[in-house]
Amino acid sequence: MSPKDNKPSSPPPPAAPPAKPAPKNPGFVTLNIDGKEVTAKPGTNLITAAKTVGADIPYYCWHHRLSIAANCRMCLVESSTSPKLVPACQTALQEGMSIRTDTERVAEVRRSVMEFLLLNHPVDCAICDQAGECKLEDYYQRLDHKPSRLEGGKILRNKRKVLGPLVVLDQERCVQCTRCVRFMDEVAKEPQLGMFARGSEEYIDVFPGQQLTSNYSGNVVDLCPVGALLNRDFRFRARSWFLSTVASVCTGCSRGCNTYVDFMGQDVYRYRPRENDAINQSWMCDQGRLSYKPLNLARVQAPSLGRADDRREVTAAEALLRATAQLKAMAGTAELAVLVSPSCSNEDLLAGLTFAKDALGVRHLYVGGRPDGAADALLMRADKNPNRKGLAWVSAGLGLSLEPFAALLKAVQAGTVKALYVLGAEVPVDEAEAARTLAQVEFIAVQATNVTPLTETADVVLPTATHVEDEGSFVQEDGVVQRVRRAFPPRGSTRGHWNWAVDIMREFGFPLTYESARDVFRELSPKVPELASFGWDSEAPPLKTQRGLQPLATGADGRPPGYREFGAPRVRGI
Amino acid sequence: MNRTLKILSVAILLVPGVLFGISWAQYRVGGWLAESCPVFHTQLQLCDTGGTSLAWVSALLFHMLLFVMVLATLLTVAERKWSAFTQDRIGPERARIGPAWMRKHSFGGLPHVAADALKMIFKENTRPKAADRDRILFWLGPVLAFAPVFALAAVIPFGPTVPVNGYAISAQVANPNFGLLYVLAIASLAVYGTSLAGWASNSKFALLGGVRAASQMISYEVALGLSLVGMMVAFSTVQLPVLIGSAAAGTGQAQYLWQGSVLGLDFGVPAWGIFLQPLGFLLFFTAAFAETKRAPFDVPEGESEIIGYFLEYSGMKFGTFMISEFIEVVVLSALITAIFLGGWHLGFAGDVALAQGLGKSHPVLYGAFCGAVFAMKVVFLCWFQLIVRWTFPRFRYDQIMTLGWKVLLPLGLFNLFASAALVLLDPSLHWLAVAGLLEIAVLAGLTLTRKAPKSGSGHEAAGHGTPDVHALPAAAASAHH
Amino acid sequence: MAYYQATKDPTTDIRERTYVPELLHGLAVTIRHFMRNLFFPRDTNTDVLNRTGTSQITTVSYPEEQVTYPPGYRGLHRLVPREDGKPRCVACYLCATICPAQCIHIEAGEYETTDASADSRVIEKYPTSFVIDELRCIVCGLCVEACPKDAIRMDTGRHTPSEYTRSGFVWDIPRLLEGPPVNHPSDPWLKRPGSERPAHAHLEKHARIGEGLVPLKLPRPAHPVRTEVTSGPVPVTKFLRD
Amino acid sequence: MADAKDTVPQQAEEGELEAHLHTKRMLINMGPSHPAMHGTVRTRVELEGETIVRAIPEIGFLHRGFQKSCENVTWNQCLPYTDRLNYVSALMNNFGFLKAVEMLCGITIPERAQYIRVIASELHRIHDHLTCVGSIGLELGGFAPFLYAIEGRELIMDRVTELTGARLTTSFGRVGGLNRDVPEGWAERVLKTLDKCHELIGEMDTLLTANRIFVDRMQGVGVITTEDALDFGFTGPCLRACGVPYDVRKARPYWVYERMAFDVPVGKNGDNFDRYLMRMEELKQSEAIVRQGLKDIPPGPVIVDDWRIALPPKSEVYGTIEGVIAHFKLVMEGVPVPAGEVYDSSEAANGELGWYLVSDGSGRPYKVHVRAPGFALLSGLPRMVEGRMLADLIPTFDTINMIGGEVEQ
Amino acid sequence: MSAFALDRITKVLPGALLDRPVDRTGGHWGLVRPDTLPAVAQLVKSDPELAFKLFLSIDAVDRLQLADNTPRFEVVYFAYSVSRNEHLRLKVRVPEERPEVPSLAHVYQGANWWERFVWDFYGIRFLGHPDLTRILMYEEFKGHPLRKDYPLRGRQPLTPERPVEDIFRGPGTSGVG
Repeated sequence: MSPKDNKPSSPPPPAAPPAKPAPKNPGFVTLNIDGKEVTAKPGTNLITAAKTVGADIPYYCWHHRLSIAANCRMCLVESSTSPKLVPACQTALQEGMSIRTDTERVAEVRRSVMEFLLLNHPVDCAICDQAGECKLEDYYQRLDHKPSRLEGGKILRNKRKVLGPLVVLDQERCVQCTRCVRFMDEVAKEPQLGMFARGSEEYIDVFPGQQLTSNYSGNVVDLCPVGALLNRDFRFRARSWFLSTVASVCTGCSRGCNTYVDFMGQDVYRYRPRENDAINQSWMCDQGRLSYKPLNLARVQAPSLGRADDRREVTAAEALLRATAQLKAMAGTAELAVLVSPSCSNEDLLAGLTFAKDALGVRHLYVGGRPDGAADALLMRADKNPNRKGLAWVSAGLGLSLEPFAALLKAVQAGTVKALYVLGAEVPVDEAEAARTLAQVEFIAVQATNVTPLTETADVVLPTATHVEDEGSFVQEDGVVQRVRRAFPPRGSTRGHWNWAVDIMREFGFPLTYESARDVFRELSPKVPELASFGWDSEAPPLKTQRGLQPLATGADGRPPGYREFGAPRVRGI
Repeated sequence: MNRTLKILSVAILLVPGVLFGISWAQYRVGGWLAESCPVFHTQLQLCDTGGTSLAWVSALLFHMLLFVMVLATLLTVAERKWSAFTQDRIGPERARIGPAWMRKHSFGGLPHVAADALKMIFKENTRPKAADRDRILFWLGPVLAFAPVFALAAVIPFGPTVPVNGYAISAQVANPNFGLLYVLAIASLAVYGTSLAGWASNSKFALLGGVRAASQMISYEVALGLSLVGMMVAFSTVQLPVLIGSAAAGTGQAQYLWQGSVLGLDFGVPAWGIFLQPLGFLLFFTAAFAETKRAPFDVPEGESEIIGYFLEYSGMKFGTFMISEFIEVVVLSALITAIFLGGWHLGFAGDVALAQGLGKSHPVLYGAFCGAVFAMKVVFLCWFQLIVRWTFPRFRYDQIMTLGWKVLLPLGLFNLFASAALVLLDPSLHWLAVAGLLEIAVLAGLTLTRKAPKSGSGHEAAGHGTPDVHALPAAAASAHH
Repeated sequence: MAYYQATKDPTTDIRERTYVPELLHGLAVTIRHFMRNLFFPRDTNTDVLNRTGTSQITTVSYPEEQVTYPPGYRGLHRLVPREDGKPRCVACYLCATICPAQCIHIEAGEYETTDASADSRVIEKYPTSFVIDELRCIVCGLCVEACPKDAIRMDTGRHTPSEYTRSGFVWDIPRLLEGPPVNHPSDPWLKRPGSERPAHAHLEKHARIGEGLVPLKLPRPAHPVRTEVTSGPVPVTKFLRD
Repeated sequence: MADAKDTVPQQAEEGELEAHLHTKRMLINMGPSHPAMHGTVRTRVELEGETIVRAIPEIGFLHRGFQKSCENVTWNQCLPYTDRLNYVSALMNNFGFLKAVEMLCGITIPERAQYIRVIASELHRIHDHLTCVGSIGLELGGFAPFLYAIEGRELIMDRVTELTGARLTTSFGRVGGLNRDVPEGWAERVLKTLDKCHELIGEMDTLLTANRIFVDRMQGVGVITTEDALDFGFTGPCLRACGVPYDVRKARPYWVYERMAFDVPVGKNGDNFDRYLMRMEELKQSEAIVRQGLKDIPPGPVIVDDWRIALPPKSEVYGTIEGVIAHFKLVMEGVPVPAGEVYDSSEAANGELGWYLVSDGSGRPYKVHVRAPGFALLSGLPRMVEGRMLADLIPTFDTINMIGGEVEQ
Repeated sequence: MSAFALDRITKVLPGALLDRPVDRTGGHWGLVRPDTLPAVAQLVKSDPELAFKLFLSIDAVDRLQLADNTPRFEVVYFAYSVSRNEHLRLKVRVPEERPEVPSLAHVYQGANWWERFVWDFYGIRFLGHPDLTRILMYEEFKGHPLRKDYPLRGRQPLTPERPVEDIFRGPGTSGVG
């Protein structure tokens, strides 16, 4: 495609510095990488530029969001501007320069660097959680794959240094890339990590007397290209190559950080931040990182009827019948109230609020949702509900007004509310207390993902799928609509909020044909102007998101590879 | 060597001894019966119907029930054990009985007889639902398969007729003057059993088996009968005792065609059927095999094709089919012995002298000795039939028909006419014997000269660089440069 | 010419056409076998190939006589213990990964830092549960090959014993752990302070099952193909890398 | 209504009477559980008397999703699946598959490995042919030849056990060579085994080849013309029995077959007897190959010395990080076979065993197509038996030596 | 893989070959226009210089997950010429919406079963096939299992499964582990 006008005939170009040529493309730098012409903006990193022509330059210490250290020496390439090899991460692009990444010399250097890096690396793949996503493994197999020439022992260091609540360090595995140190200095702005000692005795550690307590400490685990820094929460719970990955967003707060959900079977094992320049760059907070746990634990798995001791599990049809009978009796009256949580996805809200408006005939909604919490300047937001904006949009679009939760409590205490339909059981006040108050309501139907005091007092509990169990979309605090992907089929007999709402509407006699969240969005979003333009399909993250290994596709039964007959693996230690 | 000695001693001492004992007991009991119930007895007459006295009961007991039945039962195990030996296996040896010291030994698998019998008897006796309509016929199948075969043994003389306590006691249940015709008549009844079984099972595979059995058995009746006519012509009789003859009197097969004497013992070529009628013998042997429905004529079973007419039977009903097959083996061995192998005669080494000496002085001992000889021949033939069964593959249905109608029948007719002509030419049977011996010589010659193995032995024969291109089909040869 | 005409028509021969002579030849074969096997005692050597004697019976009367499997036979799994009696397994899941039948289930655990034995044990990871469903196992031996710690072997020379229930075929650590303890000089727990450092990490010998010792692997020139000049057959010796 | 009720049985009786006058074809099911149906094949046979009017083989009872399974495991993990294609000659399936993968990778395996593959393949060819010839004997009622064949087969199995560690499902060989070398003293034992097999084959020859009954059953039965055989895709002994000289070992020699002095028998008539003779001859040829191979086998490595393809030696895995990384990458991700596709075939016991592999560059196959020789053979079965007798179905079925595992994948 | 045959096809039936690439291992193959497939097959079989009489097999590739995946299906034909000692690999590409290929069952008898196989596993219809029924899967089976979008563990209990009482479902369910 691109014209190859100045194809270098031999790898080392003439060393004589040519006169600075005029830019070929004004405003851009034009250079030659591996014989292919590359046009890049000035200031582009050479590694990024090389990637555009398929030259994959290996690196450890470089990270596009951190300052350049150029200490791993992995990215050395041949440059026409220098007789020696230059580190690609640190080399500024120059007009007309010629870069070779594929020569024998480069390969030899890479091999030597790999050999150096592995000199003191312990024989640890078997116990190291990083195995499978480790850059040492990737690059060794790609660039070196030669036997060891080391004779004698390796330098021994601290194998298990607990740095903080979330991070543990194995100093032997460290390759001294200092990404973690730079991250703590530059991004988290809490310099808790440092390099100590010199030469081959050099090691990473927290500063004396400190702990790695930053709320962004989990990111150093992601940053670590090897298995030195590991997540204590995830440690030893699963091998990375067994985990399937799906793109999603964090529902821990209204920031809506983009994530990868790593799951096996019907269990989520961890969140990892997903690159999004506008929202979370490459990071996420520890709190959000751990917010996957409710997806696994204390889930409402089956529909049930009756309060307290009378509670019994029933079939979905039975629960639907009961809810329909009770709600139908009060539909359209002021005695019927609807509590909706801003944690629900747009599709849930669209279907649920349509149900509330059309079938139940309510005009205003009470807003529940999680209470506010801590916030910081980087990513964490005080509003812990991922879709408050979406709720505002949808309710406005459907012509429903929103009332605070306190108003509901007041109304209940006043006795004007006789029946309550709850879409998402999170409440912004003390849950037990709220449940005690709400218990005065004669009939409560709750759609909930997790067991809460409110579900304990409800007459009808409809188990609901979480955002990783269904497709959907959320509106982040700045009004960005973001799609989530379904990771695995819903647990037990859970269904999406929208699914329950649609089912009840059918019981009410509405001829609905929605079969999926996609249908719901397509049919109902035109009513909401902000959502109407959202490309539900086109804006979805790609299905194949896993870097490195692609685990086996999970079957229709949701069981993962390696565990075919053992059922879903139990998640331990949460 | 230990094992060799053990087996030889069993074969030389135990088996003949037991057979001798059975025969001896039969004569003794027969004599006692005749003596105690003289009412039924008419007069002492050798070579006459033995049925005139109650002695036939003794023959029934000892020869049919004891010898034939027990031998057939033992053959069920022998078949497995002997086939195992031909195939480099151990064979059945797991059934053990008795106290600890006995349990160390397998007794050649003999306890399996008991184990099998128990199994057959106590196994569930199933009947397919489809066979409900014809349950009587279904039940009748095994009975009709068993009874005629067993009844055949009635006319077989298991020993000479000897005087005991003044009564002529024969080792034969009955000696009707229609003799062999009885065999042919009754043997053809057995076909009803198999075809009934095949039909009443209401199963396609069984039906195929039944039909195959019916046509096969009916076809081979002809050859079976025809192959015997030569012997009947030669000895002008259809009665088996007469056919066997008497060594003392020099009649029947006991006579010498050419006589000689070594060390005072007479040797020579006896007038055995196999020498006079080798072709008849082969025909009869083949046809008899077909009658027993055993490999290579086991088309009605064909366990790899259609499983057989008894497919739907279980328990003792199946056991009856099985045992009747072995009884057939025994009875046909006995018939061959009587007709072609000189019956109870040794045929050499003082046979005549023995008959004239011992036969006069201790007739019962002589009779028992002859009985043992007869039984040994039967046992040998049983063994031979079993070996044949485990060596050959089976014919196809139409090949059996072809063999029966297009080979055996013409050969039988030819044999009959040729034999009759030779007998007419020379009633002393010498010419007939010469023809027979010639036939044997030709056969032996063919067998002993083996064709040199053709090119087959692969590499050497195919030869490096000596291609046989012309032998390849034109297309193939041109396809390969 | 590499092809030759091999078809033949035996029926052109008179012996063949008259049935009997060739049938008698066949009978001769079976009768020979019969007589040899009847009259001569059986050699009870379970290595059938090395039996001597005239009898040709090749049956091995199991269970009284049992064939000993050759070295390298893939039998029942075992977990190899180390010197402190714990399995060598560090729960790396490689066996579970490579198992085509997916019959291995592992759960990993971590030794507590407070555990006294943890001081010298740098491998802080161990299998809290290691289960093999022997009914699922297809005995392909890939797990043995995949183990980077020499922790699972199939050299027991036995088969999975029979059981009455399916769950009986599920072998867990107490049942799997057997055999003498094995240590390799490079084992991490041998490299810690307080334990002797291996003089040379490469000198350790490990026998891949059935293969013998794998020699030291060092940078070396390309292997010259040795040619033996001998008229007799060259014995198939072990793989020698010079 | 009443009238109709009364007349019905009468009609039925008449019908029954009439029925004696008409004949109708009998449909019988041979299989799926039938002593002579290898594997679990069912053949629906329409009979007119004993003559087969139509025979329809129905397969699928043994289908295990071979291709789907292979697409979801790494290349080396496919090996146990290939064992179970033709479980009578598993090694040839192992090696055939590996050969195709190696071709896709563009690697040549060490010479010693090539020799061992040839030796082991030919051993299993003997194994396969013995089974086939023996079972022909068995199903024609001759039990002795079958057991002689089994005796030889058993000895070969013992040798295979010593070589691979398993009797039947060998899972032997890895991409790039073999997972282990031959054990000490194996060659002598193989030679001894061959001697014994030779003797047993001679006895089978006496019992079967010269036996008129056997010849009558086989000659002129199950005939297929050369054109039909090619059309149906017959390969191996069945095609050569029709007179077509095609053997992959000769047509496109692989491994060290070129150095072996052996010839390939070709027949003429395309009937059961020729197919049987082809196998008997090939037994002798294979024996010659094994003997030569054992004589000429050079010392050396048995697997390529490339850690991207072959697992590192265990001492490297236990002791060095380089070894353990290579080990992990290979086990976790499989051999990274470059993207592309290949059709490659080898001569298995029953004919051309073809593999059409598509790789998308990952460690797992994208597509594994196996061209099992038995599939074509079985599809041609009706042509060979229709118009013949029921009893002919059995030897014909035997001589094509269809193995359920490979046909039904 | 026969380049000669591809040349011949191009010469005799111009337009029949859409493409004739060489794969990485040096194998030539031809991409045939679906409607000309029977003519091409007839040609390679009956042409005396080609004589691809030995019909090997047919299979299909679902290219859904490959980089180049339109049209989605690719039917691959293999034949061999004894006289030329060459294999021939022909492909036909068909889209997902109309997976139809003319049948070769009347050209090569062996194609009959293989086409049934491809229909069974990929759902590609062969027009003019005498009896296009499933061959390995059972008649009631829904879907085509070798398509890439058919789940690996998709179960089809179209006939009720017999419950097995003591089947082992993993540690924790039967007192083990």
